[in-house]
Amino acid sequence: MTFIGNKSDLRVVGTRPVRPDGVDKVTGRAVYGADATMPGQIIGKVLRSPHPHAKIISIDTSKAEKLPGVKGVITSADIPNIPSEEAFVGEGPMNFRDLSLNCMARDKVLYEGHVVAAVAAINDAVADAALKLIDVKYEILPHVIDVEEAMAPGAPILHDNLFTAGVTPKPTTASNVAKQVRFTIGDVEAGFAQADVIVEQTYTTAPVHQAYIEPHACVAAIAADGQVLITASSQGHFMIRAYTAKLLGIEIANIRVTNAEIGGGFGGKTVVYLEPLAVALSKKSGRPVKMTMTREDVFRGTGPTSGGTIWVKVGATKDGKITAAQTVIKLQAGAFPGSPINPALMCAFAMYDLANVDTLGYDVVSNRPKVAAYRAPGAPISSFAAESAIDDLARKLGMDPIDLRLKNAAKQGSKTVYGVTHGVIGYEEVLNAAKAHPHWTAPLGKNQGRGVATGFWFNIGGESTGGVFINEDGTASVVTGSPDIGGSRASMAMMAAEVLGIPYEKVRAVIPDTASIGFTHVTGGSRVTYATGMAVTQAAQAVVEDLKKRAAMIWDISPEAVEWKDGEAVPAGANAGGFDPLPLAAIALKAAKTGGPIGSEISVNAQGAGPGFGAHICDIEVDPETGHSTILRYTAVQDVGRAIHPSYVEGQIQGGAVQGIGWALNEEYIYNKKGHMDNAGFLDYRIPVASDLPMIEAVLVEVPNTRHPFGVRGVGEVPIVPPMAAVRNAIRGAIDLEMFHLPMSPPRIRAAVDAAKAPKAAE
Amino acid sequence: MPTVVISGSSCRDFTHGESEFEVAATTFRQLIRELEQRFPGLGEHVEEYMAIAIDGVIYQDAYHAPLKPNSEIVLIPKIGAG
Amino acid sequence: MSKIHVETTINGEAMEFLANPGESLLDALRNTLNLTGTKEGCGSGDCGACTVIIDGRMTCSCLVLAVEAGGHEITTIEGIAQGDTLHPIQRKFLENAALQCGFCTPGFIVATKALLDKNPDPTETEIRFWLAGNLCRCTGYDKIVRAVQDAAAEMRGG
Amino acid sequence: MPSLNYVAPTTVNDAVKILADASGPTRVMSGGTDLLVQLRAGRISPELIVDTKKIPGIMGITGSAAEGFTIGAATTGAELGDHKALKAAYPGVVEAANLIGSKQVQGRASLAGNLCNASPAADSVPAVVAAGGTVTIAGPTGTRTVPAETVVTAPGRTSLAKGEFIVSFHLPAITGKTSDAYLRFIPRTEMDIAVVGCGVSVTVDASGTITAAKISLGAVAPTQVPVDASCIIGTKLDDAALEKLDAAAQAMCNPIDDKRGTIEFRTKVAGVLARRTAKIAYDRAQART
Repeated sequence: MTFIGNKSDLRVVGTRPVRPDGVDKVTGRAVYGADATMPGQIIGKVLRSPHPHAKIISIDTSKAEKLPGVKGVITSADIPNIPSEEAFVGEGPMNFRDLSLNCMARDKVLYEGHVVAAVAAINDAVADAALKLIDVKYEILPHVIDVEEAMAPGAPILHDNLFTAGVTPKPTTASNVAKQVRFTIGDVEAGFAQADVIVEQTYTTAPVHQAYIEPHACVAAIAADGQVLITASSQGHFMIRAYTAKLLGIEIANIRVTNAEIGGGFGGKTVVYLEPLAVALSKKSGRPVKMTMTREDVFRGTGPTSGGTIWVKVGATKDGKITAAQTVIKLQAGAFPGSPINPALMCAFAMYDLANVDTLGYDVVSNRPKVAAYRAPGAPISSFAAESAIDDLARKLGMDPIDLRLKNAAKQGSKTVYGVTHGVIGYEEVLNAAKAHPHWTAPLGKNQGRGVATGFWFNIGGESTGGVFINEDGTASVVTGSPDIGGSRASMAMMAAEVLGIPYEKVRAVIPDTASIGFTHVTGGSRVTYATGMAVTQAAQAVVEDLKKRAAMIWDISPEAVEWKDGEAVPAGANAGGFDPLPLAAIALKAAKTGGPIGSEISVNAQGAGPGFGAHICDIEVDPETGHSTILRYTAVQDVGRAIHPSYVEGQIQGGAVQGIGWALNEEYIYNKKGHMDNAGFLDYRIPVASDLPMIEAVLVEVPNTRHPFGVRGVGEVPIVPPMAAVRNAIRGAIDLEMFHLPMSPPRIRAAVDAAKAPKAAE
Repeated sequence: MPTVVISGSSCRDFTHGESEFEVAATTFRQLIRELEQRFPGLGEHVEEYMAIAIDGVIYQDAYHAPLKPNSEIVLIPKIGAG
Repeated sequence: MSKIHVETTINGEAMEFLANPGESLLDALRNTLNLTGTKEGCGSGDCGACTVIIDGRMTCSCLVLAVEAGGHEITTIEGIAQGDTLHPIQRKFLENAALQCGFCTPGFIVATKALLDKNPDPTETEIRFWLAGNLCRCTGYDKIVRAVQDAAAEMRGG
Repeated sequence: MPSLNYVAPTTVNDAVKILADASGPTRVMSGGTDLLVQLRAGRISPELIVDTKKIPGIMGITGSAAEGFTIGAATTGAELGDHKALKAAYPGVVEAANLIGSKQVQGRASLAGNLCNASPAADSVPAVVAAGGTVTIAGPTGTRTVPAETVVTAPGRTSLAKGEFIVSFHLPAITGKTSDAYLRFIPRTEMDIAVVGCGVSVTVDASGTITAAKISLGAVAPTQVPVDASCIIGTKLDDAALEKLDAAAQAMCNPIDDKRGTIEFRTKVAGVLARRTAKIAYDRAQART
């Protein structure tokens, strides 16, 4: 593919126009999941298990069914009992039987909030009353929440058919450890032998929720002929279609999904929870069924990302050359296997050019909601530990932490622990930009500290479809299969306008339903601007080629004699003939005479997305008496390849950084002894509020990704990787305390302060 | 012939520990068939769960991806994301 | 008990509707009056997505009974723009890219209107504390705060 | 489904009669910010909600620093914050009321609601108690006025009898160099429930010696707890006095371990806040002329 991303040539890419869906979103007109309706719809609600682990002895729905106004009640008996089937889907490996069991428990409930039944009724009040009339008999089983406890001998076993994969010989007894994986290069023992300084420590992180502000919602209807209509808010309407088909045994051609506007996802809306139930309820009731989660449902019933325990050991020579790095990571998968253990291991040290690395990981189930993807799944967890250890190493060596990283920085040709050799990457550029930033050398006051940390994410490509169609008046319509979660309609229209050579305002982008455009993977993995952008760009380029042919036809000269410049066809040279330029609009007007409608739809499976790197600098002030931390200043530097719409690129970085700050300081799932989540709401699940934060300065470094026509790298995930270690390292700078556990909440910091004062300090 | 490098444990289970070997293949598709022949199950495993990096560039699904005679091919887990 | 007849003024227009005694104003706005621009993010007053202005004071419509609306003046996101002319706050949110998913945006815009009506020249700190009851998970608040500053400046100027 | 009824009486007597005659579970509503959350969560299922806001005088502030203030029971925190004279006379009470929930919540939330919800962590309670506030309660047998600290008897429990509800709060006239302050500790900067709250009122003489003080802690015991102020009376709030106050505050703590804080953390922070709040109140009192 030809690279057309040279900054000097760009007119539209790199500017900051208003997004096409903007006005609807500032006036309240945009239709999100819970705003969608269907004629004659009724209300669907679910019954959730009060127990974290129990056998379902019986479910009696007869009383509920008799309640006036109840139109249908379903249990697992109404959902196909599908066999175990593993597949790799957009967001990672997935077992569809597990997905089915997660939507509706069959024999056992595996976490508090696990769905056991659902009702459809004429209104909320009747539906609520019906839920109270469903009689479920449970045999309560011992439960386990913590990852270490789940791995311990004698722990309650969640799945008696789960045997640890990846160990030889194959185990014969069931375990909560679903999988063991290892990535190794070189010889860490030899590496540590060469080290003058070694840092070794164990860290823990808490599970955190994506906490999108819009709760899951959908409305679905199945007709007598089996055709299904679904409107839902998700990161992929093709994903909703595929999973609903799979779980209910419906042919894909019989399902059409319209994507409502999505109120945030961050990975959490890449799986189904409600849609199959809504369809099953519609089948039972013969009515369209609307389902909407409450905020409590979202916390108890949907997937956060894993918490984990991370042991890290890093060694270096006196001059700061890292000789070996090693980690052992245990991640909570929740009730079913599938924590992001692979990327956690792969990303931990991906920022460094290391000869000897050994990473070992465990995927562990426990009685919590099944984890879902969350921004750079796995990487923030392992990087918190790794980047904290690197910082402690720098202190031991008496080296500037950025210099230490520069000395060991991954560059083109560096080999990663998972074997891949880095191509053109911007990590050194990012580190140098951070070091040169005035923030790095600004003065600090009492109880104030500065921390730096860096992060890596692969970014992905994958399957996308994009179309560009020229309208009769010379304007253009862009269609893609990627739900717009943060301004991608704007960047798609910008790339098309750039190629067509017409103003951005002449191009409108929309996201049609699953029957109206080719398959497109979820909006996730920082893939949309890269992969879908590639499809749109290629479609626009195909249109330009066609426009040249049409102009040639109008001028009656050979197509080779036509060039496309600034939205007009012009003769290639003097001997091509003395024609006045033909603007796009003039060619569009003659479309019928020159071969009919002008447009192109291109489907790609984009490969080789360019990895992204970031470096964050955080200033913090700690109140040693209360343990309260205040973020004073925050700068996030990132290689973005090429920013199509810089404002939305900055927004991704600022938003990701702040999610990381919340992860670092206050966010956590709090379980009581009964295995119930104690803080299932925004009051006590404490995400950052506006007054907690300063401005977040996003510094865009552009090292173009040569595999994308405009040089795009994914940007959405890298920014959540560095913050936890950056905050932790800043706290260490402020009050000289080494923190090892997330969140670094006020009680934890105060306890660490007291422990440090006490003789034989130990956290 | 292109060299195949295995860094993760999930594939080594199929190769009985072998972590570097040559294969006669000129495309991703041929590679998968070669692997299946040499190490029964590995080809299928790669097909379902693995991506390959050809000289540093990651291909998640791409039968047509060309392999050069001196290419280094690394088998890695497919990457998803949020 | 049977529904209660409520007469109120919403976005300058006299409105009548029937509400159950326990029904929230948020549910009445969304389900009965079809004013779905006001969003529900939590239903417990912790996220601000359902912010409306009642008699000049902003509040969470999920914390108000629909029947309490009787005789009061209510402004929702649908009443911020004048016809097809956007309010400066709405324009500045767009120009500053102060929204990503846009779900929290109506609440932020209504809350910002209430702030600037009361304090035309707020400091960054005043803006951040005023908007602390509005959660945004996408933006990190940076561009939202800038949009508010930008809108305030324009409104003072003109 | 038990049906729910809503009434909005327009006189105190009507309200008292309705409350007294009510057969089923009944809730008095002023701001409603706690009520609606509990209703939705199914934690309460009243058959009758009595909205007091249509009663004349139930909202609004009268009086002055010289004669004391009367605050209608349903007056919102936002109104308190906008009342310059009240803010000048009782900065602590106003800052406490303005910490209840978000700015949105302050558009509704009232002192009466915050008190009668009977949460140990209510922000306004320690402030009102420290300020020497009293409440006037209307009921079948007429009205009675009691110290604010006597209303809440346990978490979720009050001393109000059937048919009774609060009509107003009173803050005494400011005599001499007296002022107050309220501080709370929360993990974030806003939107959290107090992990510890502390209200302090201090009177100083011309020399800056403390002649009277009242201190109340929130969220460290089943109800607000008073702290013996004798350790700072007669002092100029020097470091020694502050240390004694810290210890005295910690001694009064009987908190729980929960999602918001540990026993150890709450106890230590109670001491810290007592010191810091007293200092602010002392400086404000000193600044009085």
